[in-house]
Amino acid sequence: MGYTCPEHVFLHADHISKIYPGTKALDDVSFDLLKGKVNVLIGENGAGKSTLMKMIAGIEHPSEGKMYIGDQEVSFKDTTEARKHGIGIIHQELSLFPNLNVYQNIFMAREKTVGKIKLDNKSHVEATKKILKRLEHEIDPNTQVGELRVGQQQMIEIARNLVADDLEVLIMDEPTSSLSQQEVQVLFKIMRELTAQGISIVYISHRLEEIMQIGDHITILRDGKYVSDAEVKDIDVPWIVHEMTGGAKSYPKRESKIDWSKTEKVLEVKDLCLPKAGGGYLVDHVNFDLHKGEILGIYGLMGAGRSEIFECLMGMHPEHTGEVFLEGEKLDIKSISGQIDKGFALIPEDRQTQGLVQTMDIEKNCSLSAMKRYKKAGIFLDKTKEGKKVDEQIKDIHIKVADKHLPILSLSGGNQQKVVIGKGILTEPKILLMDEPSRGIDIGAKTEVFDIINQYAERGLSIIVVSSELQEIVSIADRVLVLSNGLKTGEFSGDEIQEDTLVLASYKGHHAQK
Amino acid sequence: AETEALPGGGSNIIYVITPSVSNPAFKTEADVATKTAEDLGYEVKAASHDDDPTKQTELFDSAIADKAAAIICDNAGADATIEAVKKAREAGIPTFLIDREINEDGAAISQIVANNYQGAKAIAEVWVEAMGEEGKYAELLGKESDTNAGVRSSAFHEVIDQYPDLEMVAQQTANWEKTEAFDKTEAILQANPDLDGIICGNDTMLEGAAAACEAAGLSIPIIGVDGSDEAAALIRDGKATGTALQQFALMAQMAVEQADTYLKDGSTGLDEKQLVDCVAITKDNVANLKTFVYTEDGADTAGAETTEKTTEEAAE
Amino acid sequence: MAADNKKSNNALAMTLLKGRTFIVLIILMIFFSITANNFLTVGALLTVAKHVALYGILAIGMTYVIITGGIDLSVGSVAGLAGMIAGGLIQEGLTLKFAGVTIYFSVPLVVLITVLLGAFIGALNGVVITKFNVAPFIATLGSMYICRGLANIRSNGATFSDLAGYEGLGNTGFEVFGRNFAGTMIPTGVIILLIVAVIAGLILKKTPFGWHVQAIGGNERASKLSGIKVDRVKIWVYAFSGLCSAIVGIIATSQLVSATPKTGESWEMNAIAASVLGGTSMVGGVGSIGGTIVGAFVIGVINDGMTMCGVTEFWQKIIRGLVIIIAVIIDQFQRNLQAKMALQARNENK
Amino acid sequence: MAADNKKSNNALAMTLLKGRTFIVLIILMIFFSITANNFLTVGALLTVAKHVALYGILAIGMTYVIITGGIDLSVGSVAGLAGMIAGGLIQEGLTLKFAGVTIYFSVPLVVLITVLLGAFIGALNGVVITKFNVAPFIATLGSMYICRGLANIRSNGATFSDLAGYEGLGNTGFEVFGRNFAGTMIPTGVIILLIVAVIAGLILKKTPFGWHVQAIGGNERASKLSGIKVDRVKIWVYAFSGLCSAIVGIIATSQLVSATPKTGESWEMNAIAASVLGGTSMVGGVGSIGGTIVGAFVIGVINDGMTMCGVTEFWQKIIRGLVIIIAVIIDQFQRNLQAKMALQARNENK
Ligand SMILES: Nc1ncnc2c1ncn2[C@@H]1O[C@H](COP(=O)(O)OP(=O)(O)OP(=O)(O)O)[C@@H](O)[C@H]1O
Ligand SMILES: Nc1ncnc2c1ncn2[C@@H]1O[C@H](COP(=O)(O)OP(=O)(O)OP(=O)(O)O)[C@@H](O)[C@H]1O
Ligand SMILES: O[C@@H]1[C@H](O)[C@H](O)CO[C@H]1O
Ligand SMILES: [Mg+2]
Ligand SMILES: [Mg+2]
Repeated sequence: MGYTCPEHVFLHADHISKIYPGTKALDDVSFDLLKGKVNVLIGENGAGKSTLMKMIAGIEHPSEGKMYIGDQEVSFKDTTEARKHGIGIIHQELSLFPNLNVYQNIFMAREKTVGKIKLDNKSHVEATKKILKRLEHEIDPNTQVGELRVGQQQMIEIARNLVADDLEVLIMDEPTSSLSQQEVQVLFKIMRELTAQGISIVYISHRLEEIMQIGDHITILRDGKYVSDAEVKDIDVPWIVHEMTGGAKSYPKRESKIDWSKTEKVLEVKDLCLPKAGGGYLVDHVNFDLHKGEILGIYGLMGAGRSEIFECLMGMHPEHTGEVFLEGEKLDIKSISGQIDKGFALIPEDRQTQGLVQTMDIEKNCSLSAMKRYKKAGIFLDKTKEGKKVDEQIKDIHIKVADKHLPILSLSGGNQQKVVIGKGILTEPKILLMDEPSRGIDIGAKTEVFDIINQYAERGLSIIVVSSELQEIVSIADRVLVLSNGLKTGEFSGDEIQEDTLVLASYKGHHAQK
Repeated sequence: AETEALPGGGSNIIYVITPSVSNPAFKTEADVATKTAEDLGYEVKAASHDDDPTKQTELFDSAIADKAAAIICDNAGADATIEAVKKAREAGIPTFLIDREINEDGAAISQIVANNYQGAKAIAEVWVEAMGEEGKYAELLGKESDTNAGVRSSAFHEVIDQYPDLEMVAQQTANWEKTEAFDKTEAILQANPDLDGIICGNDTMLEGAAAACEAAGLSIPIIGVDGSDEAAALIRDGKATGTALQQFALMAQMAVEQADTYLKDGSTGLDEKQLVDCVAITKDNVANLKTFVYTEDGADTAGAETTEKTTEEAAE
Repeated sequence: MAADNKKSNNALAMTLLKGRTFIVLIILMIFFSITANNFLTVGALLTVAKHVALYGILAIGMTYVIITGGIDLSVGSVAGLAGMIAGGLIQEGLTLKFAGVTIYFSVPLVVLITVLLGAFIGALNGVVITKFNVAPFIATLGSMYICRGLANIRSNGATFSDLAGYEGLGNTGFEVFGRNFAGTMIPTGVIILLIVAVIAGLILKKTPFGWHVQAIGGNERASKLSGIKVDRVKIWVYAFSGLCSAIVGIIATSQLVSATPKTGESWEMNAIAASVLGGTSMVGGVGSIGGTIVGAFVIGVINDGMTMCGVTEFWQKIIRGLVIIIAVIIDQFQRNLQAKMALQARNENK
Repeated sequence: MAADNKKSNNALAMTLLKGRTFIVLIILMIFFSITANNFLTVGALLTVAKHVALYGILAIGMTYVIITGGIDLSVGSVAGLAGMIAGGLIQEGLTLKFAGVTIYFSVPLVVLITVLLGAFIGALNGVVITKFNVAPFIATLGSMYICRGLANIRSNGATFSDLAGYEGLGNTGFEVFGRNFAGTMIPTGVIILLIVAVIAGLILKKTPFGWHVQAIGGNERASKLSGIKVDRVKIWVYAFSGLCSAIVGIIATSQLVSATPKTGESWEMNAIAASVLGGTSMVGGVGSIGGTIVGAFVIGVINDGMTMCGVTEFWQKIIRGLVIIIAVIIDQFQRNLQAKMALQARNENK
């Protein structure tokens, strides 16, 4: 009682707090979910956005506070109960069943049955076809989901929520992180349709340009607390950044006045090809080079083949063709460990699944790649040397650790990322390959990571950075390579590096192929 | 034998089904049965049930499906075998049991069993003497499901319990297994460092117990039952006191011969239950023992030991 | 042209690979019908089927468990315990000490009690696994020991013999489960196998519950987020495995018309092998009842066929080991090929 | 204040939980020293140690395997096969038919050949698992059958007895591995256990190889990307497990001074149980040799203690099952607490 719901609010979260062991993820946050609007939720990593949405979707339960739909207090035991109120959620991490087919995924846990028991697959298939058509992704409903591209999978994830006929609220937690530009536009079109039908949307994204395009109302969280909210039409990007960070933060443009043509060429890649199973190329005759101390950016859309270039260089695809020269010498690329020995290091794209060993402590995560260099008596690990090297590295890249023997998961995301970078640098590489080094970390940590990149470049390390974020790549790189559909569609340096030219180039590959 | 004689399944195959041949007794049994049958012109299929009654039933099923002429079996359980034998009977296949009996009369054609009672008593007497009629001892029992285990144990005690100064301080099942007997004996020796003797239900357990005693530097009277070459070697070396020879070779041979007679004549002309006497083996006569065959002064007299009794008599 | 050719080659290879266990089965049958005289007779095949029934039924429960990403090592022991419970109830009835009475149940009741008990033990496994977060391997290893111990303690290691029941007590007829089905040549066990298989197969592919089972094995976290009651589904699955085990215990005991505590020792491995031969993936999410039945038949044909052509138990072991490993290696090839073909299809659609 | 208190409470709970297996061991020892005569004597404890040596050594290899996220069901069979190989070499030598000669090896050579063969079989397991992508459970289940079959075929099921060797052939002395160490009361098996444990423990925690083993279990993909040769490390680990199994086969055979093909049947489960009791996590990445040894002692004390106080093997089974399950449940509590404390630390760092 005591709460009267205004007409334009569908759901009201009232003074919500959420305490995890050792963390206050949400601290006394109130939130109005506006009816028929795109409600944008913004904040740095760990600000509590997902946590707040999990309360509303019935995945987590508030430690304190209440929720109201209309004037009625509600509390959801699980997702099923939230769904009864018409609340659906697209999770931040893909949550699909790779072993099952498209229509099974879409109707999982909301099956249609005949006689309560028997599945009605006929209507499953029909409804699936309809919804996929609407999403402009006409995938055969019988395809196994594990065989789809990430972008297609994301579409399935979205479709799952659209089949509910009683949808009232759709929560979208970073739905575009793996969609291409066109796909994002389709999604936006559908969002407009939904809001027109009176359905309310919560939209979470770190891509600020998108928010300006699609959002109606914006709410900003910081450190689990409410900061401010506004109508999108009244604000601009700098304002958002300011509110998010609590101060003005942005990354400065890298300025270096080196004449790269005069510096030593460290790496040369000629006609690099990686054939696709069943024809075509993932990497299509790509040529580029890299100079000492240079930062080369690679820009492209999801699935352009950027990671594959790194994978080829790291020896993960011995079947690739083309030639790679390191300091003038032709390489015979066979294995990852071989490439590390030759002076390559990779900072992989996904920290949790590819970067860290969660069962080991900070020190060991940091020294893992270089460990075999720290030996005494032939086989034993030289702990003193290891400790010294790790300490140096921690200091060098400002990893905030109380004790390097704590579990790696006791670090915040940004510091975990720095450990992964430290691990690469400890192998004393000549060339550092960084795949989305700032993915999933907040602006503060991002700035620090870019500082590290700059510093090491100054010291003569040659770096290739893959990023999907235009601003980032524009400000960090001396030269930018654009890939599209496996083809190199542009190379820019100095003042040519402009957001619009990059975007333009990133679509070219699709036209080049028939 | 009032019922009509079983004709056999129609083929010329004899199935020889035994426990795992990792016990040399069963190996001898299987080998002799196979050899005898082949000499008589039969085709032989030998299989092991590993003391699993279900597996044994499956082997009987296979024999039936294979239209076996007869089945020779050292079985996997006095109760759990009855149904399988009956089923073979329904299919017209006669079964000849050796070594272990079943708790049913009239199902099998012959049950050729060692006179466990007599043998165990005989060797127990030897052991009591070696013990000097006094001291603490332990007993290792065979498988619960095997009648032999019970008969031997009660025969042992019938003799031993007459001597009040013989005190049993531990009794454990070792399932006819060597390794188990070894581990259990070692543990028992620890609990009872002053142990004076061990009685075992068979020779594989005797081997395990003797190995444990030897490892502990102990030389005490140990007896078993079976008469394996391994036990014989231990007796010869003074590491074991004695064993009761069960004439496995003879029993296997008898079973096959009776099967042959039965298939030809419609009757064995003998009682179903036949007891083959055991021979107490000690250091004195161990030289006459080889692969479960006991020969006196080189002459094969083993067959002469056979007596035929009914179980009722034996159980007295 | 060349591409087309390659594609249809792939498709042929695919068909062959998908039916690989079935093909192996056929080859084995042909092989044994040549090497063993009486193998290809109705009687012999029904015998094989009868033997297959035992671990086939275990394997059905196991398939469900493995699909959820688990494993159930306790099935053999639960079968053994179930046999002892059923045997004990028939022979000794249930003695209520405090009331000073002994109750004898009719055979259908005995079966019901036993089967429910099996399901209950399975459910306990499920609870330990889901609520206490114990790895399935360990939880069921533990209950494997416990159930085997209990089976022995029930009779102090002895056998309950002659389970014919007593007319006067109204509990005769227990042996029907081990015999042929009334008036036919078909063993009752085979009929039970068929019934269990059909029901389990339908549930797995045609009901929401079955979907949920597959979903959990595919992605447990996503299942939870989709609103599937993961713990509850798993507990049901382990209960079903326990139920299957109890059924097997009853059939095995009925075949012997006596209950021994040894029944079912190491059968879990046969059940797992049958499942895996039938294409169930150890990582979960993938498997079918039909496949499992074919897998069980492969093992059954190997066992009985080899016995009938006089191969020793030792060689049987070796061949079984080889068949298992090779089958799974082929499985891997199939999955790779399948993925490759899917990619191809995708590219053509582009 | 309150927070501090809670924290030190947590720390205390943590210490108790970490030492849980050890605490269980102490409790068991106290229990048996009361219920069983002479249990707490040097002799009895050395006997326990001697029995523990066998599955302790198996469990050391198993611990490595489980840490990489795998499992090795073949250890018992490999031990059995190794025993038969060693026994056969001593008793019958190696007959080269084509050359018409029979070679007899000295005992050290016999041991060397056997141990290398064990390692080779293990390596084969590793190859099937890594190169053919077969689940460890299935690959080693297959080789479990194959090795058991081979062990039996080596002697056609029979036992190689009296492995004392022949003076004339220069192959006497095989029984030393089963006896006490020259001039001491300490069984040689225990000394071998200690040596293997110390070496394995050092390698696991003090060498890059050991850390690579742990990393693979923690996150295989990340390990690969960090330049660890995952396949090669795994093959070594399975080879090590095979080597441990062969050592156990030799000791067991030497103890009995005879080799039987049954040796090692179902020992794999004891080895797994010991590992898990010692805190090795079935999902990989976590485990220690010290813990495993304590775990092996818990099982050993349960077995021998119960025998010494006259408890039947049936109750031993039940208690073993309960101990395994409960130990792992406590394990979960510990891990949760640990995770909680890590999060707490993360927050304080903020
Ligand atoms: N299950 C959990 N246990 C403990 N702490 C948690 C848990 N889930 C989230 N947290 C913590 O709660 C805080 C808020 O997390 P949340 O996922 O809501 O952030 P977010 O704003 O969605 O960030 P991102 O942009 O990275 O998705 C973080 O500090 C996080 O570490
Ligand atoms: N393992 C795989 N099997 C088949 N196709 C794959 C595989 N991995 C990637 N692809 C496909 O290869 C293409 C290039 O993918 P890649 O991950 O290299 O893109 P990217 O430019 O690195 O994008 P991202 O921003 O996601 O890292 C895409 O079409 C993708 O679907
Ligand atoms: O009679 C036999 C032998 O004694 C054997 O050693 C074990 O099984 C018994 O039935
Ligand atoms: Mg989030
Ligand atoms: Mg990528």
